[in-house]
Amino acid sequence: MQKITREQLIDKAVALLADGTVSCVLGWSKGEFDYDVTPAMFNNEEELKANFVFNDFCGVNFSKYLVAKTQKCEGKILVFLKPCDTYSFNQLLTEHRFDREKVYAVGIPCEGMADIAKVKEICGDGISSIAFEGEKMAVTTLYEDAPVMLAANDVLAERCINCKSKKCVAFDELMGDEGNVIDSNRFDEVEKLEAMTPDERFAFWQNELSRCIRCNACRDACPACTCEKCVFDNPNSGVENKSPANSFEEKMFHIIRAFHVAGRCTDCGECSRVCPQNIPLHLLNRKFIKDMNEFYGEYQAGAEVGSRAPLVNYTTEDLEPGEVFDRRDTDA
Amino acid sequence: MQRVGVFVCWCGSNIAGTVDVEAVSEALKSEPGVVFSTNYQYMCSQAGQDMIIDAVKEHNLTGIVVCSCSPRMHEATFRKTAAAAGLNPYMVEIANIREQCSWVHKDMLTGTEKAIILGKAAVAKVNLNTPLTPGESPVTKRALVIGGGIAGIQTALDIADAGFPVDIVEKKPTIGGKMAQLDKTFPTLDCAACILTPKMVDVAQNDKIRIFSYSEVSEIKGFVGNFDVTIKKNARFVNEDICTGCGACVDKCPMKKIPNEFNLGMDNRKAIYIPFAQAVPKVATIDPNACNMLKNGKCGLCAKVCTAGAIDYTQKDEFIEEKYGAIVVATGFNPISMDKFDEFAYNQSKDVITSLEFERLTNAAGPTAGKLLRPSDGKHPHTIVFVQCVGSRCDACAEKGKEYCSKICCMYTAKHAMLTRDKYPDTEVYVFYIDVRTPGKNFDEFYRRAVEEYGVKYIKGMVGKVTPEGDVLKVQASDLIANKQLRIDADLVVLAAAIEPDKSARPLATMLTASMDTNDFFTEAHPKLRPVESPTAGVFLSGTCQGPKDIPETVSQAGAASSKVIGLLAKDKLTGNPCVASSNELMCNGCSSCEKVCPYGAITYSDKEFRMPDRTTKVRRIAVVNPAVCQGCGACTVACPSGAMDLNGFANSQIMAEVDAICK
Amino acid sequence: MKVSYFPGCTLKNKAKELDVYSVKSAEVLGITLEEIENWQCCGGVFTTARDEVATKLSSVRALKYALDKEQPLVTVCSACHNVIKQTNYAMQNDKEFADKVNRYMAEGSYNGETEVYNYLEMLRDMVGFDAVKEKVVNPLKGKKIAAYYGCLLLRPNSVMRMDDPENPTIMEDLIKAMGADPIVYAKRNECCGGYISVESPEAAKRNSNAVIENAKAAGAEMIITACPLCKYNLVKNGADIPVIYFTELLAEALGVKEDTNE
Amino acid sequence: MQVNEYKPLIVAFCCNWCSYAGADLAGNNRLNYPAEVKIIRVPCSCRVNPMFILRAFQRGADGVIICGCHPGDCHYTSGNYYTRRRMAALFSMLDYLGIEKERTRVEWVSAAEGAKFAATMNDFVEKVVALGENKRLEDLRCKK
Amino acid sequence: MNNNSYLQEEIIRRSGVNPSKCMRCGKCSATCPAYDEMEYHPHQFVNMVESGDIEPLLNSESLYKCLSCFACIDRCPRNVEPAKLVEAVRIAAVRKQGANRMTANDVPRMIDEDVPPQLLVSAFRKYTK
Repeated sequence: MQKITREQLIDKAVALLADGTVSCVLGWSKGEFDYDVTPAMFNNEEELKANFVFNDFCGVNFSKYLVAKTQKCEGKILVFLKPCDTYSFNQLLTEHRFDREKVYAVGIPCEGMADIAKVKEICGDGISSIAFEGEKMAVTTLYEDAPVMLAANDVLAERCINCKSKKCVAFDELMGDEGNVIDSNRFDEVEKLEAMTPDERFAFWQNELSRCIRCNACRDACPACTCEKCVFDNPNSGVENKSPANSFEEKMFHIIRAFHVAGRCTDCGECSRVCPQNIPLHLLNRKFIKDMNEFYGEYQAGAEVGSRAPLVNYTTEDLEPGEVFDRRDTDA
Repeated sequence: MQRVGVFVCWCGSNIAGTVDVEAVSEALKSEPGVVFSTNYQYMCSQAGQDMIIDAVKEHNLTGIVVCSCSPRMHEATFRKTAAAAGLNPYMVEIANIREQCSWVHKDMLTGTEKAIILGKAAVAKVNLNTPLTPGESPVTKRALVIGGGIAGIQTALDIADAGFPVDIVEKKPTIGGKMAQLDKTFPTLDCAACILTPKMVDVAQNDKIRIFSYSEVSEIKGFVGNFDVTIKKNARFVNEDICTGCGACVDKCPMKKIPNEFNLGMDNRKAIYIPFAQAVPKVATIDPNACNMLKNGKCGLCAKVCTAGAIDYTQKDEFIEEKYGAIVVATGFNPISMDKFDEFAYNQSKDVITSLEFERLTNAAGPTAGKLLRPSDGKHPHTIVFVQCVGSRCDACAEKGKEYCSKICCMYTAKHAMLTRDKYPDTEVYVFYIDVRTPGKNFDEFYRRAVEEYGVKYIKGMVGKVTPEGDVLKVQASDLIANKQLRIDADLVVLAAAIEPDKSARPLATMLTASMDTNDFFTEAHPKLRPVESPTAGVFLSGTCQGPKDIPETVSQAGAASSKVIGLLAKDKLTGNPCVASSNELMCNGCSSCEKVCPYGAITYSDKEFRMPDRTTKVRRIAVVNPAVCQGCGACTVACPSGAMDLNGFANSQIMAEVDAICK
Repeated sequence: MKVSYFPGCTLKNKAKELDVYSVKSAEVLGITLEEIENWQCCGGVFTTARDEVATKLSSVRALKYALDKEQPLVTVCSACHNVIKQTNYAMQNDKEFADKVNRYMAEGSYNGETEVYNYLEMLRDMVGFDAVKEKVVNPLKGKKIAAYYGCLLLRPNSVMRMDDPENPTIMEDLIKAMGADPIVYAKRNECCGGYISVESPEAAKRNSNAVIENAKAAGAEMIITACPLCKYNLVKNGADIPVIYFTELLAEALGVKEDTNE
Repeated sequence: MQVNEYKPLIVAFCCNWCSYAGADLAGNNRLNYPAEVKIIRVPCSCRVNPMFILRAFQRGADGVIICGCHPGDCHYTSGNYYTRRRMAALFSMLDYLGIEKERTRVEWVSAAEGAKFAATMNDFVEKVVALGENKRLEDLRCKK
Repeated sequence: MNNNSYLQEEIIRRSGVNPSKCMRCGKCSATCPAYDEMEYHPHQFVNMVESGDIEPLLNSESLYKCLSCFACIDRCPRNVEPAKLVEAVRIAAVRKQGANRMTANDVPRMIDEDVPPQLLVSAFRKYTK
């Protein structure tokens, strides 16, 4: 359960609106269901009180929205950033994607977000409401009278179990502690795959990727995918394709996308969160991150503004592409 | 749709021997866009070229594919042919069916099959070719030389000699550099001042050359042919135009205890000073850190004695903006600090000195008027130990020193040893060496003379420790040939300190976007074939800023750099390579990925206003490629996440089309 | 502030002055030296061989002890300092070696986390020489004192990282802080002969004499050292000026020497 | 010789300044290598976009090799250093997806190394032939 | 060349030294305080290990003369670290059966009233297995 409350955030937003620091607020808004939280712009206290929410389903990373919103909004936008969002925020600043002056960022602590798929796994479908009671989550379904009580840990999203950092790396103001970078086990899953035979790996990925329906949700949620025009939408890129058809980019979509964001991906996990088919897309991004950490030294995209990503950098002593495999083979 | 003509060359039997040329021209007829296809014995011959020109006219061709030898051989030829036929020269593609087909495959069937595929790829590419026109940019006919040592002086004189104006920027109050501090020069032993000072006078008197002394480059913008440079002229508190260099102010200045940089601190100068008698420009400079008048307004003696009225305590730093077509870097070197090498007791005894200090001690204009005297007590040294390679040739993992050989030390040490023995035959001179490296005209002969005629004791080995005790320096060293540890009581120890690029070079390289190696030496465009050019177009390298060099090498490199500059300035316009990158502003994110990988600094950013479909406007940061600077490597095209960046002549779609054609 | 303290074998008998004055002086300067329980001798010299494990265990145990107490580890004796710092460095940088060592570690594994300070470094980096100066009650005015570093304090520099190995100033700065005049001489970082005095006393004598002569020629009236073996060699080989531990001088300057003299 | 001998399809990207010239030299010296190797000329190895490589595989290539100047010798000073990083990352990713690592390679071939070019191609083709046809990347999304 | 490549490899592995980095400047021997006691000097250790000529070193008194003062390590411009080679060879020698150079019986003759324990420990560490 989150330590910071909806009321605290609303108070903060109202105060900042009132003293003119910001002119609008980018925040989480009630959706159709309690677990269905969507991003929205709030202009005043009434709107905030009516629809602003903050709970374990507020996983949306707002950084990306700033690219478009800062262009449209007069005055400053207030944005609440969880630690992992702050990395995306910095990365977008590194890429000059929005004007820092137009944003008032409030860093907030995050206790980890819930994965609705996990909730459904336990409680089944037909969830009618979810309420938060103390440390527990009370899930009411259409089929049961009594709500099922869940502990946060039971339904914690994978990306939060393997949280890499509770540290807010960018903010104008902080609510709660600044937090620390933590040792996570986020590469364990990648290592498991690496330990498989090529055949097993191929089978794994074929199984996962075959479920893709090319809905583009991963791309649309990804804070690294803010291109003015995506190569997959561009008829001149040679890889354009918008519908699932048996053509080139269809099969390569996820590889190309992963490569495009390599070195820029902060491992926020939005891609996997939004995937309606539950494809573990973060395992592609983490592979790149893990490799680049091992080959070229630790690098965390977004840890600071202006850093130079491994793929737009080099040393004369870098290892050869062939040595990548020699290294692994000798390790094994 | 293009109208493509295909021309298959037999190259006598070179191609036709393993490739069925008839089958190739026939097969390519049915490729998309191909309206004409033929083959001929020698496409590159006049008859072959005429055949192409005729076909272009007859069939209204818009693109040409020549299946022939390597494009490295005749691409230029066929581009000219296309131009002669009225086509854009970049509407030509070559399928390499000789070096990469007929010559490597023995079987006719295989060869023909492959030649057809290579032809198809070329057709697929030419279908997407667009006419390209090389950009042109004007050339500002003025050169900037940064650094006024012998390298900069020689470069400036040579450029001026060709009739182009040159500016020299020198951060010290005078030009002359390290060479002005030297005594004699190897291997001829003529005095440095005798050969350098006339050149300095030439510079001063040359009406094509302007000297900005006591000045630094503070900003560089622009590109080859069109650099905009800001020069910061530090306030010297003396009006250069009026000062006659008479020295009356220096005589009267009461601040006497300022360490004299020119003599490496071995004697003192005044707060107002002229570095040495032959300085150019010969004007005084006030050291603001030492002058009482400038520090607390008390004194003003120099102004009183200056009959010319040149002293100006209110002078401010001045910024001068100038345009240049070419920039020559001649920032030179310095000996490294000996602080980390105190096993030689440099910081513990005045009688342990560097070789450059030794130059001043033997120089007639130096602190001892050329008499070799110990700095500590002014006595004649009777035993002198020279130590070679101090800080040179060190392992990268060692705690101190440089990895490279400093190149000049073996020769100047031989010179010092020889001159000492010549002037003071009662002096014992030891030289401890690891290797004696004397490649160069008359160099080894010179070193042998030091040994054989002058009796200098060369000992293979290194000094391990110098212990000052009383008035002797106890030198502990190894003699590897005799397999002995030697202990010598010396009066003077001279360290051949490694040399390193001047500290101003690194920020300058950043301003120039010129690359440097890990030692901060400037990198040349090609180590063998373009040794005086930086990879950044319009930037040239002269002297030790590029690597350790002696005077003859420096002067010849200065000449080479100047001839490159003259070649550039002689042009009225620069014609670029049209195969450069360009960014589609509608797709550009302005993310700076491309800029980071560009080795030439060809990419800059600007904010541009876009009108949106909903009639609002939006200001976006977009990348702009300067075609005069871009060399067309394409690194940026892959770094670009949105695909906004593409390369003319090797566009994403073109290469993709080639891949498709090859892979069926 | 409290730190873990490794005294070492000699400090408990022949070099008691080094031990007692260290503890007393530190106390005045606000640092409590907490002696490690059940410490074992460091072995006197560090073996650079990567396959020598057993001889380095006592150092690792001391380091681990400090880690568990979350304290830096302070040594006074140059030899202990050298052995422990080099061992710590090996634990940080030689994984193969560290793995071998950790197989013997009943106390739990250790990977070089502890920070090791020599007493002099403690004075410089934790206390500060300015603070030392303020606490001086008996300034040693006009005394010409030569610091003798020997070999173990400074080398190998890549590991010890204490000061410039060829031109150190840490002891000279301490001498200045105590109000005396430091004498700089070239042999201050040359070996006294060390344990060679067992094998060839003549060689030890030659080395020690060279140090003494060089210090005297530079005008020294007294030599201070941090190493019992250095002191032994210099004294045994006929030093005709006093050779004492720097801590003794420090205690005197800080005014705590008398109460320890029973 | 077998009639139905498997012929792989190999795409080689060669930089204009070193490797393409090295390939020309192999021709000048009449050094044989399999005709299955088809060369695409690029100004610098750093011009090779991973999309080209994936496209080749998708269109039926069995192996893709990128040749450039030796590190330190790049005509554009640093292009091949970027190639080295990009391809190390991409090839490791393909391997992670189960695409055999022998199907991808980066090799530095100078303009003087005609023999190395031919030997490299012979070796590369041999390794690809040993693996057989490349179906994997094409099939990555389609479960049979 | 002799056939001591196993021993050579062992010495190189134990010391972590790459003797081929040596450029023959002799600074190690120039700085060595025990030079006069040694039959083979520091630079010779480096060169002999490099060429596999280890037997003479194993049997040389020089092994016990090195003071481990690390002057050669710090002052070597090539970062060769000769003292580590001396140490590695010495260990090879004292690890041989019965090759201890010093025993407890030797102690009384060495002791005088001022001898610090440090001296004895160090000597034992150096001269025995």
